[in-house]
Amino acid sequence: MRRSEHRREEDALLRDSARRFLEDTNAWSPTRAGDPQARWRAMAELGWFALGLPDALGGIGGDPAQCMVILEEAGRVLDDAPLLAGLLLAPPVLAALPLEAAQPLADGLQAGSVRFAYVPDAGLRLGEGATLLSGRSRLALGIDLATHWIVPVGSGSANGAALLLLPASAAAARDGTVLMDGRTAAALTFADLPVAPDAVVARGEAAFELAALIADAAAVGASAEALGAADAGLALTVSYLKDRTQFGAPLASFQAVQHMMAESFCEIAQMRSLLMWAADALAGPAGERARAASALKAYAGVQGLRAVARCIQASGGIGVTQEYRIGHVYKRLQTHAALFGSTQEHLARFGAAA
Amino acid sequence: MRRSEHRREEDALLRDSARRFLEDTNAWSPTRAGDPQARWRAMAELGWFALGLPDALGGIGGDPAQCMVILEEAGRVLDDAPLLAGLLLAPPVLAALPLEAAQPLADGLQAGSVRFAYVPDAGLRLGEGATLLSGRSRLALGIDLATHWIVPVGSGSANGAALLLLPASAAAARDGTVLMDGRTAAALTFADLPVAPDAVVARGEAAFELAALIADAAAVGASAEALGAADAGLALTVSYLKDRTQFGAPLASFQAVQHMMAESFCEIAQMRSLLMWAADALAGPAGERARAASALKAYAGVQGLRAVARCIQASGGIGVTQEYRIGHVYKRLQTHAALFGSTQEHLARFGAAA
Amino acid sequence: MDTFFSDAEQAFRAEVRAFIRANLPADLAARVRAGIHLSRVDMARWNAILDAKGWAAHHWPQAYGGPGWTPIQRFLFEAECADADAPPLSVFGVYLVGPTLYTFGSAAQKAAYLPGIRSGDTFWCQGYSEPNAGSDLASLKTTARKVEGGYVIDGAKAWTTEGHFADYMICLARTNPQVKPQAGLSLFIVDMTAKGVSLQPVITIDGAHSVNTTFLDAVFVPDDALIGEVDKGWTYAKFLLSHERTNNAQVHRSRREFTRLKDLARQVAGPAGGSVLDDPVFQRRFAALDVELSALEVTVLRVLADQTDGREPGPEASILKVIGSELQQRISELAMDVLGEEGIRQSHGQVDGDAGPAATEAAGWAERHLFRRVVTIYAGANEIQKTIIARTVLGM
Amino acid sequence: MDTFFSDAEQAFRAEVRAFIRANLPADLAARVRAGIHLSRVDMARWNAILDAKGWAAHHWPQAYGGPGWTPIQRFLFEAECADADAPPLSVFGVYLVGPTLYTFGSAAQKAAYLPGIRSGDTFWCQGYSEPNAGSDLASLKTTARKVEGGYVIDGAKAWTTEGHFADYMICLARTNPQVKPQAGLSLFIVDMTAKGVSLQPVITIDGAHSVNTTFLDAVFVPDDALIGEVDKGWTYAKFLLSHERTNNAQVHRSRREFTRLKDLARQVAGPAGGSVLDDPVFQRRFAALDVELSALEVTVLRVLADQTDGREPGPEASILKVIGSELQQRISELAMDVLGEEGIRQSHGQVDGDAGPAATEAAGWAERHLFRRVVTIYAGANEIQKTIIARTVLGM
Repeated sequence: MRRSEHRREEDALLRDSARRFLEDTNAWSPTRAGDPQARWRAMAELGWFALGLPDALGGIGGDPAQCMVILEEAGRVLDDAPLLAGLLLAPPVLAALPLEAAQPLADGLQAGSVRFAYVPDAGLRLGEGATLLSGRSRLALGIDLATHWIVPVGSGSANGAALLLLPASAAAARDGTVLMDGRTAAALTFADLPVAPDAVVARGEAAFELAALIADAAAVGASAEALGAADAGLALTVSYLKDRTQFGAPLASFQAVQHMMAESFCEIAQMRSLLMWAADALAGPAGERARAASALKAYAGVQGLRAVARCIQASGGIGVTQEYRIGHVYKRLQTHAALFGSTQEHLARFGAAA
Repeated sequence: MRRSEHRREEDALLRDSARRFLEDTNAWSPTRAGDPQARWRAMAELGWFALGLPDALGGIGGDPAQCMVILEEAGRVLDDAPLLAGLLLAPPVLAALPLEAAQPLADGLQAGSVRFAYVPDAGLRLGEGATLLSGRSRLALGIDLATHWIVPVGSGSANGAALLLLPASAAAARDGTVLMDGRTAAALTFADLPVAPDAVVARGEAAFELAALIADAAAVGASAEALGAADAGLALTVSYLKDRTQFGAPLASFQAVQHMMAESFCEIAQMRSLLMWAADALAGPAGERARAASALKAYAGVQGLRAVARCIQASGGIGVTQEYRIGHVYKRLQTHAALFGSTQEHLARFGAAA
Repeated sequence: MDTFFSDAEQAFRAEVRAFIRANLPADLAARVRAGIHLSRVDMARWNAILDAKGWAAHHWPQAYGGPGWTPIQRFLFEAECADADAPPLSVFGVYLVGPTLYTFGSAAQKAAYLPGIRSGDTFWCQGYSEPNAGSDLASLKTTARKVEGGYVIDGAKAWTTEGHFADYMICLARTNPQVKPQAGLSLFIVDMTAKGVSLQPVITIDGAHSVNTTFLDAVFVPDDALIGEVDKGWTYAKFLLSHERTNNAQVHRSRREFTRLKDLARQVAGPAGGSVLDDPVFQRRFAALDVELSALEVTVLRVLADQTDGREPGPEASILKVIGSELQQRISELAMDVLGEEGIRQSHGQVDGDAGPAATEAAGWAERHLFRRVVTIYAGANEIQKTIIARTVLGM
Repeated sequence: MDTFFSDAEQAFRAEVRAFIRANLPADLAARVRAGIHLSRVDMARWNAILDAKGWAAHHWPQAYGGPGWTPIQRFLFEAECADADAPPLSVFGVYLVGPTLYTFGSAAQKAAYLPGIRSGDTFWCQGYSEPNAGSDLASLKTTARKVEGGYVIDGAKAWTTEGHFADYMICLARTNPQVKPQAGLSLFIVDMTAKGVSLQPVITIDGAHSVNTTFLDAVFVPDDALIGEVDKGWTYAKFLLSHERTNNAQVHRSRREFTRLKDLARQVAGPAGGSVLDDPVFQRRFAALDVELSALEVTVLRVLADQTDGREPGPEASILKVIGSELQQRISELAMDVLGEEGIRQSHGQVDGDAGPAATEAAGWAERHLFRRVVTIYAGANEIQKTIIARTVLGM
């Protein structure tokens, strides 16, 4: 949050280069690269997956705030690449592995050949001497592209928790779907899948803590994407309002419209503040981290969504057409409001922690 | 709610005459009558207390909607006369008494010499063979002026409930206060007060039902006053905004101000709809009556208050001065939001009943 | 709200309910429950059933084939239809074009068009709004030039809902460019199969096709396609827009959706065990919404009671669109919160049987929720409605 | 928010906390907890204690007696003061007049007035707004006419908070009626005991007297009462208004009130048994408010970090007043809901001891709640702030 001048300059350079790449290659771009895997490797070549990795694994320092720059920029163009898991969640998982197991994965991550998906826990359990995995997950993003799955099990309590890293070839029934915002996702169902010992990253207290960190990081990262989307949506709307004339004057000149956009601006600025706090807190103690993550997630799910709804309203009819971008921004925020814990769950957790 | 043309004409006449009287004699009027008892008798002479009384007791038919006309008009001028109990609550209590006991009270009510106060239950109980009254009430309005107290006891359940009619000379510790809106009120504490058999209007199921009716009627009547206050407050504000020039134009010409007032208008119109439903439902079955009363009370406590807060905001600095009326309207609505069951209590009850 | 209705009205309601129960096809009701954009065939089927009973044009005068109901009876009829998940009648034909024709149309127009609207054989769309005039109807650019035996219409119309299966458009076009903007407009009936009419589908935010842009390229319409007098179209259009204001409240549909959502919340697992509706926070949100919906129901009834008794509509008529549309959005927003992850899935793995109520109903709710952003924009954006309330009701 | 602060800043915070704990008189803290309008004596006492430590003018440059703190240190100092229920420093003297004088005043003015502001010996009030110019400062009517050796000021000033115990007013008056409205204004120091100055108390909605209307009837001020250059007053005043924007957020006071309210909610009986805070609906409302307050705290810190690092303030500085004032109101609205009937009592029967926390704290909350309506109006009404955000930040 309080970044040195040096870090701020680095952030700006990173933002510029990410924005250029993403704008040139995203789904809204006419020059989009067709092959998701090739595009992913191009991202890897830009060094994005080194940002969050520790030095020991060949990364450049593990700064969540820089990962947020990427995610925010990806959100701006409504990118559908499942960046979150590789950028934010893989680093702590790899750091928890023995170096000899972690290094090849870290190398692959940075090369773009190893791609992670986060499979959120919704009552997964290990039976039979903690070797057989059963149960159903919540919706997981990026299952189609992933080579490895990050799977927290029994993460509701330290007792019996485990954090698994499974190959994407593992047997699981995929209840796949296209999400409201057009991305694909799937809930995985495991039926007594044998889990090899080396697939277990952590057990017990350590797994519980790692799963909590990952869940918080996912909530924060998803909100960073939402923030980017909302911020770009506001800019798009304001620009449209300046051009569009109704009743003999630009829409942007009407006081009611001005106030609507000012309110959305306030909400997005507050959301950015919460993101800065949460990004900072990801590296800190679990209590404040959880509070900050839940505050951000809850705010994004209510006020963030409302800020974008107001943009649709101010845009008028065009705002509700499929071809115009603001509706897609709304769908992205609505989608993120449902993923990684609902607004009410996060609000309840935030309240209970205070 | 669906009143015949004839009834509507009657209502209009009643409204005009009540408004004239109230505007001439209320606390904001320069010609205000100084003596509250004399003013009360003048109200009685206008026939107000006959409106809600049944024919059998010399009244004119027991129409709650007409009583609401009076209460709404009293609210418009922020009258501090405790009309609610005499207009709305006394009639069902008197109707539950034997005729020979009820008639003198009904006569006195209509003459202005018998004045009721409603003492809401907050854990009152009858001990020692149901003859000794103990416990503390909620805040009661009009204790200073009253000759009789309507006191529901144990009204949380039919088992052990009683409805008492006590003379105001009964021994009770009065924890009196000036309310936020300037009226006086008191919580009464009884300590083993002997209750004469003829002070018991009803017991058990009958008392429980009567207490529920009275509680609902109080919530509705208080909201009728709040509606009158809010409606007059909006009119005052709109009129001020048309006069007041800022930035070279009347405040009323600014779009943001127009929309604020339109929103308040919407809320007040919706509140009126709920009042019409609730007034109607007072004469109907207990289930719908409770639902309608709670809907109105909850709405008045949130949206009603918000409608008036917006009037203060639009008025600017003058709106927060003691000498200007809109702040007093706000205090009246805030006071009524706390009396006769809070917004959250009513909302919870409404939700549970649905 | 039962206290509001007389015994005769309650009996009427029971009769309507019995008729619907006996005559509404179950598959039609199921489709209404599942989605929002019905096909022409779906709507026509129900229209024909009602027409056979004499109830299709239920708010038209008896002289034009209406059943002669009071506004309150219409309210009850619509409430029962919504409760039973009956398809809505075509907004444009039955609600807007019919009243315009029987009020301003010629005898020949009435004879030619009203029966088809009643029976559901013909469908209509509306040609008011234009690509460059959203809520600002006075700035319309479409022109109708007088020629021998008729007019030639040129221009484009935006947001022509159901235009792709409509037979006719009721079209506002400028016949006189010399006078001030509102004065030179006329109202025409345009045959959608006429030469020069073409449509471009507009896919809306929910991914569905119910709206179009309609291009009118030198479309000839005969003289008898003009409704009423030339240059008076603005007056007729305003009449049309204000005529069915209570319809804009959509109060029956909202009540039905609210009830269904509450049922759903009873069945969906909540975050803290039990159902969503066992969560006091959700309970209170449902209650707060129910309070506002109840208020709106009474407000609609107040407006209808004025109509029944022949009084001028009170100022409360002006708030129906604003409040009604906001409540529609709040219901679907609450639905998304109730549904959680199920609400953002466009498909569900096991919808056949044991997937649970959330999975079965989720897609419909999500589509409605997205499309619902439109209700505060169309039929005069709510900001415009608020300005109208401030100016006309409050005199600001 | 601890992750935001460096170890050195955390140590500074501990030092401040220890000092306050050792030096803040308990009776003063109790009065702050109980009400809102403090007397001059109350404020001066705490001001003097801080001044003795060199901390009174904590955001002034060291050259003028400030402690040389960074903006973040000031944030922490203010947070600790609020947490401890220390009286606020005089907004006008320390926050507004001091910076104006050391930025635009003459050497003689600095020497004459700054020490008294620091020590709390002199109090100031603000003479900007006028009875007929609420948020529209450009339309001011008060005039200052040049005469031999000084100026003669005529006019009236509205909303002079603390005017009845202020020693001086900083007064904006029109010196040149020929130029466009903003250009002809000058800024003067007016001695409140000067001939021609009279006050009329304005009782506010909470029944208290903290505000006045000040009449200036041919008040003579000497030439050296002019601040900076003649006709440049508008520039100085705007500087003044924008200088302490973070102060407008009132974030420390709001956090303290929030914490106190939550403590109170733990002790007040709730409707369903247990405490108010055992009610999940209240829990969630507290949480939602806490989220927004946390966001505001970070937003303030972002603005301060920019100041610390010498960057131009970002656009987020413009939202502080709007968000901060709305949150202040929402906290006191929640307080009224927590307090129920206790909240509308102006007096309490048994405040000595066993009346419970609701009774002891209710009067203060109610007064604050009422007075709180003013915060979205003063210092530029929030509607004006939103217009400014739209125009200057969004370029609309």
